[in-house]
Amino acid sequence: MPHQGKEGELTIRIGAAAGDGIQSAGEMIMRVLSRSGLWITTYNGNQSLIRGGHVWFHVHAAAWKTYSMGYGLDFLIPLTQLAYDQHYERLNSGGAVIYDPSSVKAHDLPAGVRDLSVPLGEVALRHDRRPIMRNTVALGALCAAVGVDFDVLAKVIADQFGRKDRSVSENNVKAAQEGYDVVRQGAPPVRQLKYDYSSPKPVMTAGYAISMGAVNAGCRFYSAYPMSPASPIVHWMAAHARKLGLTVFLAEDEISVMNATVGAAYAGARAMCATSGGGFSLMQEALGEAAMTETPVVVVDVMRAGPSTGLPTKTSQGDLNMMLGISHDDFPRVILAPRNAEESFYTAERAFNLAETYQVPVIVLLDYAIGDGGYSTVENLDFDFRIDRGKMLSAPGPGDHNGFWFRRFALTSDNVSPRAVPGTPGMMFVAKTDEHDEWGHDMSDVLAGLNESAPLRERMQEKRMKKLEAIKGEMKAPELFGPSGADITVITWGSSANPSREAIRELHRKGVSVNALEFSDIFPLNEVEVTRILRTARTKVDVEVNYTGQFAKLLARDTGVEMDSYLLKYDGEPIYPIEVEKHVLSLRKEVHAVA
Amino acid sequence: MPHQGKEGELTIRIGAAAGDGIQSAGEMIMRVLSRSGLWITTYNGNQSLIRGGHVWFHVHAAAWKTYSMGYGLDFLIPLTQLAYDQHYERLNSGGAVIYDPSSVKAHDLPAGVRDLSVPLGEVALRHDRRPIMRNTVALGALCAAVGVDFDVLAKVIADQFGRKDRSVSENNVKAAQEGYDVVRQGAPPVRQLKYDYSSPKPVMTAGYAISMGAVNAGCRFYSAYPMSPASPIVHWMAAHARKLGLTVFLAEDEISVMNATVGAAYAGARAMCATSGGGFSLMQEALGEAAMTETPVVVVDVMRAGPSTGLPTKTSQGDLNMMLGISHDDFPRVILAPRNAEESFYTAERAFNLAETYQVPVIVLLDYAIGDGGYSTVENLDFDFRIDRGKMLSAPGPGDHNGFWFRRFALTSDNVSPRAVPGTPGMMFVAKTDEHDEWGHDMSDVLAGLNESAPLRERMQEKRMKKLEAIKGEMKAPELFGPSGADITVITWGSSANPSREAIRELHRKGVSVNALEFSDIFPLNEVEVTRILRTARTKVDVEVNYTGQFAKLLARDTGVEMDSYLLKYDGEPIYPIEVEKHVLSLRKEVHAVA
Amino acid sequence: MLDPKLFESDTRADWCPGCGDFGVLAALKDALLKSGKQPHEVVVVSGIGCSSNMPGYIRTYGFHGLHGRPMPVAIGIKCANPRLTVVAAAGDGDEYGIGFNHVVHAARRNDDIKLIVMNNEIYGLTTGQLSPTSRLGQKTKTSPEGSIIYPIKPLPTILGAGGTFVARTFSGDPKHMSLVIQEALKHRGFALIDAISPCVTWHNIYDEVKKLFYKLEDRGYKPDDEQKAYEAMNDPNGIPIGIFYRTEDKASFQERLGEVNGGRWPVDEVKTLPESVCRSLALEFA
Amino acid sequence: MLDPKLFESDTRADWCPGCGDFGVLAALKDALLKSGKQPHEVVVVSGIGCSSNMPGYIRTYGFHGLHGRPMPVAIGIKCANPRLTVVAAAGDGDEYGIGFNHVVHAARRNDDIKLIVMNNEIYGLTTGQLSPTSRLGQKTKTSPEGSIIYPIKPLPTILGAGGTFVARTFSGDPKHMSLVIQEALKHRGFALIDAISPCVTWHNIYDEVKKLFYKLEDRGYKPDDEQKAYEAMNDPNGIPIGIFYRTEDKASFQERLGEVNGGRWPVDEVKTLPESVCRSLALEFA
Ligand SMILES: Cc1ncc(C[n+]2csc(CCOP(=O)(O)OP(=O)(O)O)c2C)c(N)n1
Ligand SMILES: Cc1ncc(C[n+]2csc(CCOP(=O)(O)OP(=O)(O)O)c2C)c(N)n1
Ligand code: SF4
Ligand code: SF4
Ligand SMILES: [Mg+2]
Ligand SMILES: [Mg+2]
Repeated sequence: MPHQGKEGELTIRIGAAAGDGIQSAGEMIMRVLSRSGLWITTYNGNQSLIRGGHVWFHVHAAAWKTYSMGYGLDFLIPLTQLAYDQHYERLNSGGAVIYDPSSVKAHDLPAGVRDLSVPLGEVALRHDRRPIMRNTVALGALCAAVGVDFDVLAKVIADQFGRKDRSVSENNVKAAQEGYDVVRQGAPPVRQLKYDYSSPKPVMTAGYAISMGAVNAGCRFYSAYPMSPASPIVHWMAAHARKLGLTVFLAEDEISVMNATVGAAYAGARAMCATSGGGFSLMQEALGEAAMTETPVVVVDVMRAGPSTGLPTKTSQGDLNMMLGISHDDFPRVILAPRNAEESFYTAERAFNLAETYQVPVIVLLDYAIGDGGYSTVENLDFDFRIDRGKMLSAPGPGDHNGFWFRRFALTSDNVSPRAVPGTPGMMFVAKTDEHDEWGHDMSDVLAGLNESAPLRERMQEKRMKKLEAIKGEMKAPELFGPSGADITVITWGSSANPSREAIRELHRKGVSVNALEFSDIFPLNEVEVTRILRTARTKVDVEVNYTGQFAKLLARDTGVEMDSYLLKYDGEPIYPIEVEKHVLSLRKEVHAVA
Repeated sequence: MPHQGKEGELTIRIGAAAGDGIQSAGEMIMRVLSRSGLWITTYNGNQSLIRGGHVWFHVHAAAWKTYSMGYGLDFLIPLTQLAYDQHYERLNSGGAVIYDPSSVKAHDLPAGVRDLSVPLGEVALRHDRRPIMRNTVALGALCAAVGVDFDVLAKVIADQFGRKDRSVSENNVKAAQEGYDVVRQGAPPVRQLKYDYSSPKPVMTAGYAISMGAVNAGCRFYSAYPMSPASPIVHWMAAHARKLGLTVFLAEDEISVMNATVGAAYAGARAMCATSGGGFSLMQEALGEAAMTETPVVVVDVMRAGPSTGLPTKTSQGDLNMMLGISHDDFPRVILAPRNAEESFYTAERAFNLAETYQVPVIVLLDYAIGDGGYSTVENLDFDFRIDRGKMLSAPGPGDHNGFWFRRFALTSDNVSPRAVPGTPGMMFVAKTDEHDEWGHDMSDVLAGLNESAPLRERMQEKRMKKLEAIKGEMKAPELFGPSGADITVITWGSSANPSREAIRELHRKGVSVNALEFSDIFPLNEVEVTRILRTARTKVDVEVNYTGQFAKLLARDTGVEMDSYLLKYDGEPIYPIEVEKHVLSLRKEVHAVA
Repeated sequence: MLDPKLFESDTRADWCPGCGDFGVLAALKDALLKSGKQPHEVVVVSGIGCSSNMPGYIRTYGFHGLHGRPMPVAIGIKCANPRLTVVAAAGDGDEYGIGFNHVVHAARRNDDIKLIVMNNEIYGLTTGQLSPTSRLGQKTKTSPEGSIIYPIKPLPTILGAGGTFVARTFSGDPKHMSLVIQEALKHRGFALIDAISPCVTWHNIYDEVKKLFYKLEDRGYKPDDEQKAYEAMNDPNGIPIGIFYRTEDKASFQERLGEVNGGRWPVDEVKTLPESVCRSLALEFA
Repeated sequence: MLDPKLFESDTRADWCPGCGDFGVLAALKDALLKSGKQPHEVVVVSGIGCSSNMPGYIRTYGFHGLHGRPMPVAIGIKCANPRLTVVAAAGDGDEYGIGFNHVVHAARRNDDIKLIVMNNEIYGLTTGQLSPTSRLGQKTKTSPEGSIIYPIKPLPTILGAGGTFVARTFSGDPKHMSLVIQEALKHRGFALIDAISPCVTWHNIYDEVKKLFYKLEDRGYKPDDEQKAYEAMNDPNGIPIGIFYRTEDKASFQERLGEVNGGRWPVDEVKTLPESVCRSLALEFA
């Protein structure tokens, strides 16, 4: 039995084969709705191939804040039979399917779903020799079905094709208009929301947001080797290099990427790089280098489903264990996992300040679901930001110099040493991956193991590690979503907050006592504070996208608090709100049975 | 106040600069005593340079089993002033310092320590133009001081220099004889143990032992890139290649090493490689490849002090976190940490059977203290071994073939699929790092995310991960050392068992109720069993060589059991028994105070 | 009679219609067939990229590994069992970029691997970024204003490193490609076959290559002189295809390994040690 | 007047007495001095190995990084601040083995880094194993019966890859080495200086090199022809030192970067964005 679509919300999915322009069609739907004043979340059902197969794009829009894919489908636009077959069962009653009956058979249409057949191909071929324009025709039909002014779509089309031949844009508008008219003249809109065309809402992926945040935090050096789903970051950087004055180094591999990032940071730049899991493996040794030389770097890992090559276009939160164990032996690191695009923007800024203040590597974990595969509305993008470079000296203080060398690795009360930028006269120092003394002299050769140097080695290791204690004070506590003191608490980290939020909203409507604790600052955990917060929760449900419950294990390790239940997903698909809802409902039964 | 040397034991240390032949002198002392029927443990106080600096070699020998460096020094042979200055304070009363007063000033000699001055340099120069032979003279003196038959030393010298010019060997024997005579004629032996010259005891490092174990387990492919302290393994393999029929691939880097190992294992060989932490970072991506393609490989990590380049010749147990988080997303792995050379031999054998039975990567963790830096006596070396290759087919069974391909990744009740060796007619299959179906077909392109393939992806991930459940049944429980039900339980893993054992023996003499739980099978933990065992322990002291207590954290994570106290060492030096003893004694006070 | 379907798979290649890689696949099948190979004797090892999807489209043993790492996997296989014919097949990003060092060192060791690099001057699978063979000025997703990086010259580099078989082919001429692959299969050691294999989606150079390519053998070229090879490779006016350089004078690395291990290859020797050996091993350090 | 102590450190080099690396250290100091560099303008970047202990023995900024990775660190530094003179210095294992791909790609990009490879045909620091430049038959700890692997030929490989300055020097002639380094410092882009720097402990080839080496310039050689450079490098009868090839025609990668970023280099631009830019960025995807 199909569900009823949610009041005030729209869920739309368009699907076809790779190469059919689904991504750009989906983005145009997104733009239309976002320029109509709605909040947006999208998801890109991609495959790892260039043409063929089956891909889809999902848009969730509402008059209020959306977080994930929402519930079911109000509109399905299947451009191929496979697209219909794969998705029609999700259609909500009260929704519609927009399709071309000459190429798609809308069998077994769920009850209450409107059949909006439109001769997409025929219309398209009237405006172009190739049928690619049927996407645009479908967009026109969709706009009519949701009652959006056609002008909005026309403008989106113009912007989209603006750079090409003007006739391309005009033909597309015409084709769209025809699609619009077919549906419009037939009937009133299938589902109409209230639209406000006066101010478009910024929308972006976490990948783009973190790029902007980084550049606004003073990062002008970016190094990359392409890897899905992190590639959009380098595309953005490359596209803005001239305008924003960015230095982009396209390296031969991720080893080079990470080492170059360390080099640039050592030289005094704010430097960042990004990759996905497989590339991160290659970066690990150089992350250890950054930690040992106390060089501040920011590294973004956009997680995808593994292990190994895995499913390059599918999502996962499976890289946390790797981040807890990067390279060998103990060194400090910070791990942040913003929940969405907006938070990613600010996370980039925080990451650089943390990295430079404590002279440690900072890792930001995104995932495909928000990093490349999903746009979301960014309500507030405040570029006002205070760059804090920590202890950066332009001349040595007393005791900071021995006539030859600057005391770069001085043992200080807060375990952070003064830094100098190469090029500064008289502040020469050597950054060493071998253990070293305060002056950067080698402790692995003639000094290693001597009675007097073993304790110094101990102190250098302590100096580095103890920075984590201070950093704990800067880590944000998990954010509470929903009322405090609920019967059931959903524990999320990073992007798993999103479906959980929509589920909780729905569960509240159903009178369930549930809330969420959303972690975006992952490591170092402020154990005392986190333990206290977790202990206030009653039944705890861990929601994350990996097999072993990596974050729950971290909590167990560092706080001793165990989860009561787990919703772990690892089929490559993102978590849908309905899955969280069902899980919580099943638990409620248990909770009640016990009570 | 100096300690008294232990009855029935000998601790000897020789020190000088790198390039002075300290390692081979130390090994000769080891051989002399081991051919005299004693149990031996050695430690190599090395530095990361080729000539100069200060290095030393320590031998602990006894009429019973030794485990680590023992207590203090009965004999110090300082060939340089620095060697004297660095070590004399450790001298036990009842011991002696053997030195050449023309080059070393034996100041502040602790009470009860004999001053055995010998004109080492003068004697040496009588037999060679260079003073290098003073080592041999000192060995002669030492043999007299401990009352070992000179013939034993003469034979050791002959074996050592056998390959060189015969006169070299003869001159050395003569020089040693002079050293022997100087001490012998002066007085009776300083400390004489009971010697049995009839059967020499096998002695080796864990690095050598694991090499032999591997080859005896059928491993004939070894790939390497040199890295301290793992290099002795490749040296051994290269030296035995012709004799044992080994194929040694010296690769351009560790990435190549690991991928070649995976290739050889895929081809049907038993294949191994080894490295230290930094090299292991580079191997991680290919470890994920092994896991995803279900290719059985054995990888040895000989840990050294990090992070990063760190202290290449110093010891650590800091790589456990890395092993728990290798590469990205979840995949199965086995982590073993033998405690000593003997166990390493058998661990290599077990590792290959586990790897092939479950088609997973197996990681063996050694450390500098036992892997390169320390020999120990191997009581029983039983080469009798049953190779178990698991589900290896030479022809497809029913349902195993579709006319084109062999169903290499079949979903089975025990989650292990049948394997075939490339070259076998009619069993072709593709091993893929992309997610794949049972036939090895790609699931990341045209199938990714489809309604019907998402559940299959889920099952493939479960298939791989669930093997860990079966492996848990093969993991050995921690070994109990000492009586059960003690007041205080020392928790060790891998080599940290060794100093703990000697401390416990000593503590028992002092009437302290203490035992140890020694883990050598690290992951997957058989949680139920391990939790039960840990819960029987009262006051638990974690003893390991890293900053954060990585193993204790794993126990906390997977069993919920927390330690009561920690002895964590991270200055690069191995744990001395006295440190464990003191820690336990301080605890006993607390325990008593509370009781 | 050769069965032309001997190497056919049941799996359809997922490349874009018109992709050059179809030609390479056809040529490889043809060359194996004509060289009298049986499917079970051959292993095709690849990396990650459109081109690296090759294994599975050809019915042999296959290993579809990591981006840039087909060479070491292939070498591991060949060292474990030199009776296998081991072909590595991957893209320009894979083999001339991230994995180039393995190629360089395989060339100098003369590992007995036949490497086919499907060179399309672009990263295809990751949706069109700059590759190491991309040209100055080429517009890609990572060089939206045109590349500022000089391209690598893989052939002279590998020749310089000691390559013993260095060739270029074009997927627009699969027959010629098959012939070159057949020669490579006969070669004693490492063979690099740069296969120009245009990406019709992100960087379509078909027409250009068709206009500019010519066969070395048509101009009477003999691949026996290193100096001449350099000159031929650097022709600024056309795109020569064929074998630039070949020598059978150097033993392959695996031949040399066999001298050390006495022909006791790892796949055949998964056994314990004879007792006689064990005793001496145990006491080696005592 | 140049202060000869300008680049002196307080730290004594821990190399074995007689190690070739002393000569390289002396030559590098001399070349920097004669090139009019100040210590704070120079960064010496190294990897891991005996030779890589260089930073700290010379008083400049230094980065003593990972085995094989000096090049990318150096490039990161140079891209962040091209006003710095960036010298990479490391061993043959480091640069021709594990890290060679970075060198190859730096050569083709023409990164403005001066790389000095202290080539001793051995892994020194790890106590004497086979290096990529070790010879066939060379006995080492990993080739106790003599190496079965052909050595790499770094110079023609880098020339093939597009190197714009390719030279060889000998630490037995630090004066000549200093001159070559001075030329490299003036060069527009990447310079590879293969510095024969014998390891007296594991593979002492001093006498041999002394016997066989000669200076290219003494034979009237001009480093302006690629083909001739290949021939000169492959001389089977002697060991030529000097500059084999040099061209100033190619812009360095950093020059080209400057055209894109408009000379706004990362070290100078650690600042937020102007407000005008922010607004448009925010709405870019809407
Ligand atoms: C370590 C790592 N880095 C990056 C990637 C992402 N990646 C996959 S294929 C590819 C490049 C493909 O280009 P090429 O090798 O030329 O093959 P083509 O697709 O053009 O045939 C990249 C960068 C990866 N899989 N692994
Ligand atoms: C990733 C990694 N692998 C291996 C090592 C061990 N290692 C240190 S130095 C070295 C080789 C040194 O040889 P070379 O670069 O020629 O320098 P040399 O000591 O001869 O000057 C090796 C293999 C390491 N430090 N890191
Ligand atoms: S994207 Fe290019 S390389 Fe990849 S399949 Fe399509 S045409 Fe071939
Ligand atoms: S071992 Fe060789 S390379 Fe290293 S310092 Fe000594 S002589 Fe120099
Ligand atoms: Mg390509
Ligand atoms: Mg070297």
